[in-house]
Amino acid sequence: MADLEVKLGPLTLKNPVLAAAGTFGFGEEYASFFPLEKLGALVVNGLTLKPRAGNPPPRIVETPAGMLNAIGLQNPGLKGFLEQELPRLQAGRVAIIVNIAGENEEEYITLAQELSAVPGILALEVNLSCPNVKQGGLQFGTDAANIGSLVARIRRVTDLPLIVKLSPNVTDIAELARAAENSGADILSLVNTLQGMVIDIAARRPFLGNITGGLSGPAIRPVAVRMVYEVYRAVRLPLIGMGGIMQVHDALQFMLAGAGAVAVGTANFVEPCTIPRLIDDLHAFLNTAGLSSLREIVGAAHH
Amino acid sequence: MADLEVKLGPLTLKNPVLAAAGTFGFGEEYASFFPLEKLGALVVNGLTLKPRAGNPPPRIVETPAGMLNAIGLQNPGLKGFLEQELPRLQAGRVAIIVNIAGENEEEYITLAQELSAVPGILALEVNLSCPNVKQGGLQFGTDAANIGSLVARIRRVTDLPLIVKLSPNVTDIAELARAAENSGADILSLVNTLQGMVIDIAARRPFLGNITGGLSGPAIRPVAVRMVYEVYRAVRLPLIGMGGIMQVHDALQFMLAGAGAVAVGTANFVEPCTIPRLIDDLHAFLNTAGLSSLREIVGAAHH
Amino acid sequence: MLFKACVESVEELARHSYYLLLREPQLAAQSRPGQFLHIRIGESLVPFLRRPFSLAGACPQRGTLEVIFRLAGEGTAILSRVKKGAVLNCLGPLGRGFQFSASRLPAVLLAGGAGVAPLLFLARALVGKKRRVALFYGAASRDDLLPLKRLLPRETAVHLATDDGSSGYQGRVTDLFAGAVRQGMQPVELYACGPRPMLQVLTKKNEAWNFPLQLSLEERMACGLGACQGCAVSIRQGEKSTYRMVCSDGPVFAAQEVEW
Amino acid sequence: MLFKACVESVEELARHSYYLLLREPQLAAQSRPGQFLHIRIGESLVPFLRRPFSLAGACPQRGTLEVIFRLAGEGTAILSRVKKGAVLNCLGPLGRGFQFSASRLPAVLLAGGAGVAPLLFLARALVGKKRRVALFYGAASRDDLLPLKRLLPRETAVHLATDDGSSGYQGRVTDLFAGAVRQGMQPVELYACGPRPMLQVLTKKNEAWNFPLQLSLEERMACGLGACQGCAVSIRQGEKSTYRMVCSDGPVFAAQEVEW
Ligand SMILES: Cc1cc2nc3c(=O)[nH]c(=O)nc-3n(C[C@H](O)[C@H](O)[C@H](O)COP(=O)(O)OP(=O)(O)OC[C@H]3O[C@@H](n4cnc5c(N)ncnc54)[C@H](O)[C@@H]3O)c2cc1C
Ligand SMILES: Cc1cc2nc3c(=O)[nH]c(=O)nc-3n(C[C@H](O)[C@H](O)[C@H](O)COP(=O)(O)OP(=O)(O)OC[C@H]3O[C@@H](n4cnc5c(N)ncnc54)[C@H](O)[C@@H]3O)c2cc1C
Ligand SMILES: Cc1cc2nc3c(=O)[nH]c(=O)nc-3n(C[C@H](O)[C@H](O)[C@H](O)COP(=O)(O)O)c2cc1C
Ligand SMILES: Cc1cc2nc3c(=O)[nH]c(=O)nc-3n(C[C@H](O)[C@H](O)[C@H](O)COP(=O)(O)O)c2cc1C
Ligand code: FES
Ligand code: FES
Repeated sequence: MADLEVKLGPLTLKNPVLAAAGTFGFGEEYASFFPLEKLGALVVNGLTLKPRAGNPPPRIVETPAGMLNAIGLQNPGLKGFLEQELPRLQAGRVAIIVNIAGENEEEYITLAQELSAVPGILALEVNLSCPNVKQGGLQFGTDAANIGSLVARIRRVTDLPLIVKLSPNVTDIAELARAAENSGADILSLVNTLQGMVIDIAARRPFLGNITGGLSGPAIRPVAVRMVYEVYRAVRLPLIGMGGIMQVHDALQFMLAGAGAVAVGTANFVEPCTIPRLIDDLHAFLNTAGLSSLREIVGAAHH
Repeated sequence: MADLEVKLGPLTLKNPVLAAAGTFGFGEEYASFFPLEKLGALVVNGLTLKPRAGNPPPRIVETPAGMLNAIGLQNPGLKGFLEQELPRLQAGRVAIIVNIAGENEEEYITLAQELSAVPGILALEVNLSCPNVKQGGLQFGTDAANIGSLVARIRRVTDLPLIVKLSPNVTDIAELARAAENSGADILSLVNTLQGMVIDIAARRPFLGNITGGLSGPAIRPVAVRMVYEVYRAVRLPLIGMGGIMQVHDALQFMLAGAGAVAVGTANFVEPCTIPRLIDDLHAFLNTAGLSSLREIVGAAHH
Repeated sequence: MLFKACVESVEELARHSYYLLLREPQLAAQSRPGQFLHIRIGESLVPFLRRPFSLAGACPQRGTLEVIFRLAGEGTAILSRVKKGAVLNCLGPLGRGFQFSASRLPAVLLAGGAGVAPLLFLARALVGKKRRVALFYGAASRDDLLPLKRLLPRETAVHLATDDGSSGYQGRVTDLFAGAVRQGMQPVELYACGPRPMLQVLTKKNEAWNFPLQLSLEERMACGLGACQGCAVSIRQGEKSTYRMVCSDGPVFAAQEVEW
Repeated sequence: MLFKACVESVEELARHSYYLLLREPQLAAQSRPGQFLHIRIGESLVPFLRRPFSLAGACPQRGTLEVIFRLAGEGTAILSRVKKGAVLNCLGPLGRGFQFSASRLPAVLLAGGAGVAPLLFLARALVGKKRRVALFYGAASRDDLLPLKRLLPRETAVHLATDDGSSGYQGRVTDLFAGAVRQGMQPVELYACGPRPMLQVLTKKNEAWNFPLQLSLEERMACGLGACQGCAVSIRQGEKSTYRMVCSDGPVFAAQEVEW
């Protein structure tokens, strides 16, 4: 059988399929569907320093071939994560990447510092792009200078592989990607959700409690693939691609565009076994195509 | 029966449903489905000074709940339009808005100037945002200073109502909207297509001849509604909203978000009678809701 | 908890209301009143997310499950057209369902519209436990009322209310019940499911009565599993409030906890 | 040209190939060989755009239309499951179809795979005009070949080719025909429909033969009407080239005009 192991800069994954941040909880809910060690990695729920209650409901709404969410980073905070969630994940031999979000730069630094001291975490993913939090999040992620200075500061406090997650709600994602690269990021992941909204006609007001939310799912896939394609041309860093992946053909689009690995988000809600099926289908694809490794197709759409 | 007439600044339309630029040709193809005078207005195909051949095929591809197009502004040029298309449209008493795109600022100015001298044109729509043309188009539309100077120059040469069409591929659409407002735009229309791409797995390269294309249809509606909502808060100009409108409820979302009128694009391809049905359904909505005019709901989601 | 359930029958029970009988023995054996199924409607990308439906019944002996749903949009429209023999991709049984207390108080079930579904399952379970059960059931009009005879154990006392008075009491089901309380109803245990305004009114009225009251809530759901944190409801915990998930912490909550 | 056509029957004709019989008298009366229908598949947003299918036949007397399609993706899969009596929302007849010249040359029709559909309609029309007609028909394998007896007038001479040799000539249909030419075929008029590489090869070979050759092309379509300018094909006009629309200027083009 062809080997699915991938190397993304300093990070080695047993296969290139990750569970995307915020869509897989801390894994517990999916553990009854398949062994979590199957995951290339589990990117755990966006973590903040202090616990966060999240946004008022309604928090989600379906849209054509997608959904909006405005969870607002509900999470148990660093301490809660380390005490309640991490030990269970480690016992299950799950490859763990922690997605972090700060309300300000200091919080990012503290999170990175403290998580670097904890054994058994594979990498950090810096969420620069959560559109559902008032302070922090989005505005960090849309300005190249901000990204540069923040990433450089985080780089100084951690030896963990550093993944920077980019927002698609920008004019020029390649510029932001270069800023992250030049400041010491090891890997870039893209995309986060597109900002959107649905209006409740009967109530004549925005449907979501938070007014706007993040659009995910197949609807955004063409935008996400385009951004991966653009960023691949702009930087030399390995990329993790995501946005609307449901099937192996979707994942292959991202890989051909330049992603060395992919993450599955919203599809987990529709079909809890999406990830193990995708891994099997990638195997089958390599065998059918007579390829020994996915490396041969990463970025191949550029040739 | 409730009255659907709307006033958008200097522009009065018999109803608030427009055919979006580039999706209705010069009307000819749809004239056998319904009388074109029914249209609130027909925004004719993006017009350039000289004829344009457009992009190499394939030019379109379906995506989940949407499509990508990379037509590349194929059009007969100003002269061709004035000689071959306009007379027929005027004979049919169609309310005509001309969508213009230049390869550089001079071309926009020339187009605006010449079209202003032609009787029977209701307004100009300046396409700042076509992502499928190498020169001009997109880059004009993503920088506030560029928009400001271009719009100001066009303003000086035309007395026609001036509609500025904004691109959604930007970090801060409100900023661009303000630039257009401050430079003399009468109306803003939004959104144009989101830049996206599809990769052909079998061929291992981008599917479209132009590599990337513009995403339209219901998939982008949540993004478009959000942008109308944001721009409504940022400027005092009337707005024309579009992006994925198929049904009356979709149109009402845009109106509640702040659009005084709406345009229907991709839906025309799926159902050629979308626009007359939408007009009827807006009538029915007003009657059922006991409203005498749509004015009462425009922007109501902000209250 | 991912099951392929076989459609035994689909049937229009009342105007816009459908009865769906599924067979999946393992699922039937595990299901309890108040729990729900999260059903994938077709394999297409529209409708995109699964659709949650309360269990209106489950029979471990026959291996069958019952769902009763009202037409609401595209998903339920497609579901109403599935054919006998079709296979539905179901997650379930999800959620915690109703709490059965040790008390022997009579049970009163209050249902608004499609909210009657989980209460039918509950009624059968309570009758099975030899509890006295009354159902107060409201709908817009006579044509919207489900044929309860078929769906309920004989032992259940039924009290009907319609908005237009075409059947039973004219007015709200909460007012019908409040009338019964005024007329000296003895302490009971309450279980309710229905539109949000109905549950709010009931909770408010119950502040005076102070009966034990469980509510089955609805919220927009993505995963149905507790992973996405999308279906939050604000829950009072002493002085503080916290968000709980309707799918995994509910859908049944004690009325006094819920913050509207 | 927007019609609600009633499904008379759907039938699997060969592996992955379906026959769809529609009734819509007005549409049938207007349809000519080489024209196509643009069919909306369901009312959902996925599949989103209409799907174009050549007319494989139209009978003004019976008011019926025939479509033959191969499973390609979600749209054709849904279409293969429509039921007798269902109503399909069709735009048509679209496009210009084949040109009938005044010549009395024998007609040779070259079909690759699903490309046979419009040629069946054409064969009947030509036979009706008392022209001699031969069909060269290639497919991957025997199981993919349509049962032509049923679909063609008796007068048509049929020559088969399969890639695996399981039926008829082993190899490409263009090679089969080239062999016939080498063996001294008299001048004929050619009409072809099939995959792009087949049409390219044929056009190339025909540079030597110089028979009149019409090609029915496919391109991704949105409107089907000529409005969106999505289905462009590059067409030679003297020294210059220009984009023409497959939907409204075609789908049939003279081979020497087409730039690949
Ligand atoms: C725990 C739970 C149990 C339910 N049990 C029943 C039942 O037994 N019978 C019944 O008729 N209905 C029940 N509902 C409501 C049912 O889920 C919706 O009517 C259904 O999802 C509508 O789908 P649609 O595609 O037809 O409508 P659409 O309005 O087109 O659906 C669009 C989106 O909104 C969601 N949605 C719409 N209405 C509701 C709602 N009331 N609650 C939650 N999400 C909604 C859909 O799931 C979908 O994601 C229940 C809801 C929940 C949360
Ligand atoms: C003028 C014309 C006539 C045709 N006649 C026939 C016919 O008689 N029989 C037949 O089997 N097929 C015919 N085709 C091809 C047929 O349209 C496609 O097989 C069909 O659209 C596939 O839809 P799908 O949803 O199953 O596949 P998908 O691949 O899922 O479709 C995705 C998108 O691609 C488009 N698409 C896919 N394949 C083609 C194609 N080959 N040409 C154009 N668009 C395509 C679809 O329309 C849709 O927009 C014709 C195409 C054209 C342009
Ligand atoms: C419910 C939900 C919660 C999310 N939470 C986070 C988060 O906490 N941090 C983050 O970086 N991305 C978060 N995301 C974004 C996803 O990780 C992913 O980037 C995005 O959804 C696109 O992928 P998809 O279309 O496969 O879902 C969230 C997405 C969803 C749908
Ligand atoms: C095929 C096609 C061609 C288009 N051409 C133009 C154009 O020439 N000028 C322009 O301003 N917008 C053009 N657009 C954008 C539409 O006018 C509209 O802004 C966009 O498609 C979103 O609306 P919709 O989702 O209803 O299609 C085009 C869109 C499509 C699909
Ligand atoms: S629906 Fe995902 S947590 Fe409840
Ligand atoms: S499909 Fe629109 S022009 Fe041909």
